[in-house]
Amino acid sequence: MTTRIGVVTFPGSLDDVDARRAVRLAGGEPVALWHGDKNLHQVDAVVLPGGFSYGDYLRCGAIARFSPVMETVIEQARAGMPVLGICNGFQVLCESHLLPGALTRNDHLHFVCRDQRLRVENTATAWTGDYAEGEEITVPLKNGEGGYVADERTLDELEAEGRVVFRYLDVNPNGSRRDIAGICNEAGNVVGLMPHPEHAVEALTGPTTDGLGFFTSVLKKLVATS
Amino acid sequence: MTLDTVKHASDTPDVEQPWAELGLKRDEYDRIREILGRRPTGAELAMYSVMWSEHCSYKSSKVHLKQFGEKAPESDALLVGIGENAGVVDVGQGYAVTFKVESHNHPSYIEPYQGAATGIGGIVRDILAMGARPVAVMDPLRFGAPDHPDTKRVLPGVVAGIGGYGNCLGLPNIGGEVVFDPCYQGNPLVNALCVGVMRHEDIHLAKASGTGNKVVLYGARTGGDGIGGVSVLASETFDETGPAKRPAVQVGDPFQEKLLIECTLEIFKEKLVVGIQDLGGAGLSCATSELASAGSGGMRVDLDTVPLRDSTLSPEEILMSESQERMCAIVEPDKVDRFLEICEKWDVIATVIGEVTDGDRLEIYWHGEQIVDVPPRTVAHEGPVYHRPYARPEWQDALQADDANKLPRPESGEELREQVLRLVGSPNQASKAWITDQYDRYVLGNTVLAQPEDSGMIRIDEETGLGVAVATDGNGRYAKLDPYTGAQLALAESYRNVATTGAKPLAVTDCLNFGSPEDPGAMWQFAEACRGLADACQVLGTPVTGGNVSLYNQTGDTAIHPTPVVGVLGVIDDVNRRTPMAFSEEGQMIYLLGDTREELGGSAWSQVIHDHLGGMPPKVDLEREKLLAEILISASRDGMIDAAHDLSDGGLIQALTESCLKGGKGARLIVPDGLDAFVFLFSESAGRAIVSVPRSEELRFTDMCGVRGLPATRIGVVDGDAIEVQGRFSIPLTELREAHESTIPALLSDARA
Amino acid sequence: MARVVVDVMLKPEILDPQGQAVQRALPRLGYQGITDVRQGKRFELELEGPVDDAALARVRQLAETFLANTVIEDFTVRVEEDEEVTTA
Amino acid sequence: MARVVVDVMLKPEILDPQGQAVQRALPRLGYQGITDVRQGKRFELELEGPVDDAALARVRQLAETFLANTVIEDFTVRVEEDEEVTTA
Ligand SMILES: Nc1ncnc2c1ncn2[C@@H]1O[C@H](COP(=O)(O)OP(=O)(O)O)[C@@H](O)[C@H]1O
Ligand SMILES: [Mg+2]
Repeated sequence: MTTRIGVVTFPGSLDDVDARRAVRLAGGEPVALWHGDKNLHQVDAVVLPGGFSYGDYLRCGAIARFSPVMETVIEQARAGMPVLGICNGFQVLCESHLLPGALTRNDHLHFVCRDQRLRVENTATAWTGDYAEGEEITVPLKNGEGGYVADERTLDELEAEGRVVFRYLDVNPNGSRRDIAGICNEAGNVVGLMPHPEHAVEALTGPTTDGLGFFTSVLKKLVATS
Repeated sequence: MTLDTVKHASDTPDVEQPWAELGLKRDEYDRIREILGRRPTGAELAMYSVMWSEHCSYKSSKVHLKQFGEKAPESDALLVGIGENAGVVDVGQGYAVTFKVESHNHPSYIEPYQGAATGIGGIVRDILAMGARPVAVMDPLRFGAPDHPDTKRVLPGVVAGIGGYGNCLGLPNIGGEVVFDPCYQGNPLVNALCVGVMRHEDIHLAKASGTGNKVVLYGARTGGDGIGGVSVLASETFDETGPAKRPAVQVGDPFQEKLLIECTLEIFKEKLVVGIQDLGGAGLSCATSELASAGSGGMRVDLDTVPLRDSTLSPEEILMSESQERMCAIVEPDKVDRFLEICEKWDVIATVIGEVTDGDRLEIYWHGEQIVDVPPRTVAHEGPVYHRPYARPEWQDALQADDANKLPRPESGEELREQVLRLVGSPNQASKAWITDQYDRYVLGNTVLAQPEDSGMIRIDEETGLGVAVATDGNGRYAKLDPYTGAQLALAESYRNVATTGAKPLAVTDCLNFGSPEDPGAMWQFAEACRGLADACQVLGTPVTGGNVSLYNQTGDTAIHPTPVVGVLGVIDDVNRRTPMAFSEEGQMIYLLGDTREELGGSAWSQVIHDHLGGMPPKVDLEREKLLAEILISASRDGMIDAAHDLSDGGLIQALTESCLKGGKGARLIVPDGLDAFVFLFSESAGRAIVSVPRSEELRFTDMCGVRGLPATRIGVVDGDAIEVQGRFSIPLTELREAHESTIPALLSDARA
Repeated sequence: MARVVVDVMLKPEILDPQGQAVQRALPRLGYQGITDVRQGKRFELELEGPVDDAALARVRQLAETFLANTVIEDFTVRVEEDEEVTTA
Repeated sequence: MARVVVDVMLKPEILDPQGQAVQRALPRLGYQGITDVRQGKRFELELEGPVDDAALARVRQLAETFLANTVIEDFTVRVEEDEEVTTA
């Protein structure tokens, strides 16, 4: 039986198709989930993709957090289901308080799309097992509100507990505190990051194939625990 | 105020009407009266005035645009030609592609962010209305002097607007242009192109047929925005000090448009529409009259059923409103329920506002009273046609006589070196990454090539690798020197850009940005450009499938350079075979394809070093362009070249610098025999490209060129970390990069986002 | 030191997608009875000198030429007062 | 019908790049004497019923859970009053 990975489509989601493609290329079975449907259709993990859910007019992710599907996702995430939030998905996870902190307007005020080098700082999460500790990867980054902020205490805690999963290298593209590109919850099953691994799964269309590891990691993890 | 019904209009033939304020001429107003056999009602007057505006009726340009059809080359690829929302091209394997470029110049000057954003929104709906899923956008832009304070207002706003709307829609931006010239100071050009993909059987047309079929308006509510926007913004010269006819600018809602796209595609998939039209300029006036005019019968619309954002709007205003993110569909009665259901799923408001009748009139009612009763063709398709006088401007001869080949040239290697650095660091030649990094090029996961490549390339089919490439080009300086040749050069460059990446050019779209048609000189430029473009399309075998005309781009008596922007669409069987521009393998041989002549008229060198514009633009040899394209395509298909980059403004040194910087590799060059180093580096002769050839392929490649008669000169090798022209100068890549990449950020760093 | 507040709102006839997005979400969050939402910008400026007529005139000019785009936005300038209801 | 205004501003300790960008531009525009600029959001809510304590409490709750993200933002709720200085 193949492993089913759900990809939520909110109105305004943009990278849902790409996330499903990435799941498929990694060998999983992508399952499209609809924002208005609480049912997760027996998926083993969930990806909240990039985009501008509900237009992101109020704050990124603020409205999506209240969608029916998120009720179940929040519940399942607390019960240990692997959940990955990419870009807008990361924002939704923060707004849902599944992850601490918030994402704010880029310090230079522009939307930025670039190939971004990252260091993988934690390989114990559900989504990073296939990487080597300290591995440097390059994946696209594209956002207008990607500056990660949290109060000093939270930041210290994240660092102390090894919950900074990815850090920006070379340039900090959005003013994120302590160069943080992605974090996880205490259990390591919920991971959020601003860069887009699902855009780096084919040599033809991405800068690298470094992003595939996210999806192979979770598949392995799920097989191991099932 | 009493409602001006048809009956009331018949009863009160002598009421004064504000036809002049609405931009109509006396004879146009008289013609409306003649068509109707009475005076028009207020609503009818609104419709006619907006539909007969220059922007909607093409009244000044029509007679010249005709050539694109008349001279159109035979093409098996053309599925839908000029006249529809956009042309449709067969790209094989059952796929069809539609693409079109449009202008949003004047609105973008007034409100850069929203003007540019709604420009993207509008062109995307055009593509959607053809039945296609939009898959990419491009944005050819022109701004005033780079250091002018107003450029700092307009450019960041335009770029943020294009990015804000396009990124939020989830459409990759795969290319465009950024050109600075003082001639665009009060008249920036914001052109937007969209590409869409569909299966052949999904092509939809804008026509209302089938008596009893319902007219469904769906998307955003109608508000008071952009009322009269089309006639006021697009047709008249914009003058800050003029009468206080302050236009209501439209504000875009990309999220609403994203929903509209997904909703519409689902509706197409279930085959629920007979005809469909987007609402753009002239809003409901345009959509209803065009649908009815193209269809078989008439149409009845109950205007009071239109969902409003502002309940105080009058029927005339509702007809004129240019509220964004709306579409109008013709739906069979038994499919209406399902149609509305899909709209509801996507949270899109949809309302039946009327139906197709068996008559031949467009009738519009307001709370049961008839306020419009017109033959739709007279509104939509049979507007006025002008044969405006045109004449070659008096200054043209003097301009052409002011030969750029006579300008003082650099002599020493040191001087050459210094001018190279100035050229590649000049605003027009510098890297545009500061701008294009604000655009999402990855979304949808099918972008194979994007800026700064010669053309953008999108994968259409993941299994087979089928893809399309699109490039846009235009050079107002060339066109100013000679509009006929300038238009051909724009086409030639765009065509060459597509072929450089390995795709076969198939079809053309164009946006013709010119001054006032009431000025015979500007009209001559327009006529010449059309003639040039139509003639060249015939030779290259690429029909014009659609486009857009933007006139009145002038401030007072000063017009912009005539600026035909040409987009070319090409197809590639397997995107894995694409040719990128970067030199990435040391030791590969660099070949220059084509002939280099002493051609500096209109060149970047003459502009940057001498602030000069004069002489003749480079010669066009379309047969040579075809041959070059064939060679580039064959070489890509057979794996003979690893990189290619076309030569255009800035000449060889510009192209070489870009290929070297992109790949992070240097090059050693030898000036070919018989050429002067300066001409070799800076001339802008057309029909040329540089390629890098692996040593193992060199013989095969040069043989192919030899057999087919294309000059191919070995000019150097990919090597080191500098560009060295042997015996003349050497510039480290780091120095070139600094010059090339720091200019635009420095100009715009203190501008407000 | 004194605080001057500039509120910038879209003109009433201009579409306000942000406000609409908020309004559409309200029923789902269980809020009834809010018939319209508009979203705009609030600028808080700290002035060095006294907030006299001259200073306010200058702020108004700043608002008109820079903080607001008067083609689509209206603005209001006022000296900060205490709020009736405050929460943080 | 009554209007309630919710102002949402970034907490003082959070970087406000928008406000900073405005402030940086001021000297170029010829404005001196403005020592700090913060940019936030202003929501205008039209309430159907009377603006009593209960209604305000509900708006406050809305602001706290939805209009503001209290991890980074503070908010203020008040009933609209007349402004001292108005320009349009
Ligand atoms: N406004 C823009 N939007 C997107 N891409 C752009 C824009 N301006 C320039 N580009 C891209 O930058 C690259 C270089 O532009 P240009 O020098 O005009 O190319 P060329 O001379 O080959 O036509 C091209 O890939 C072009 O598509
Ligand atoms: Mg090119």
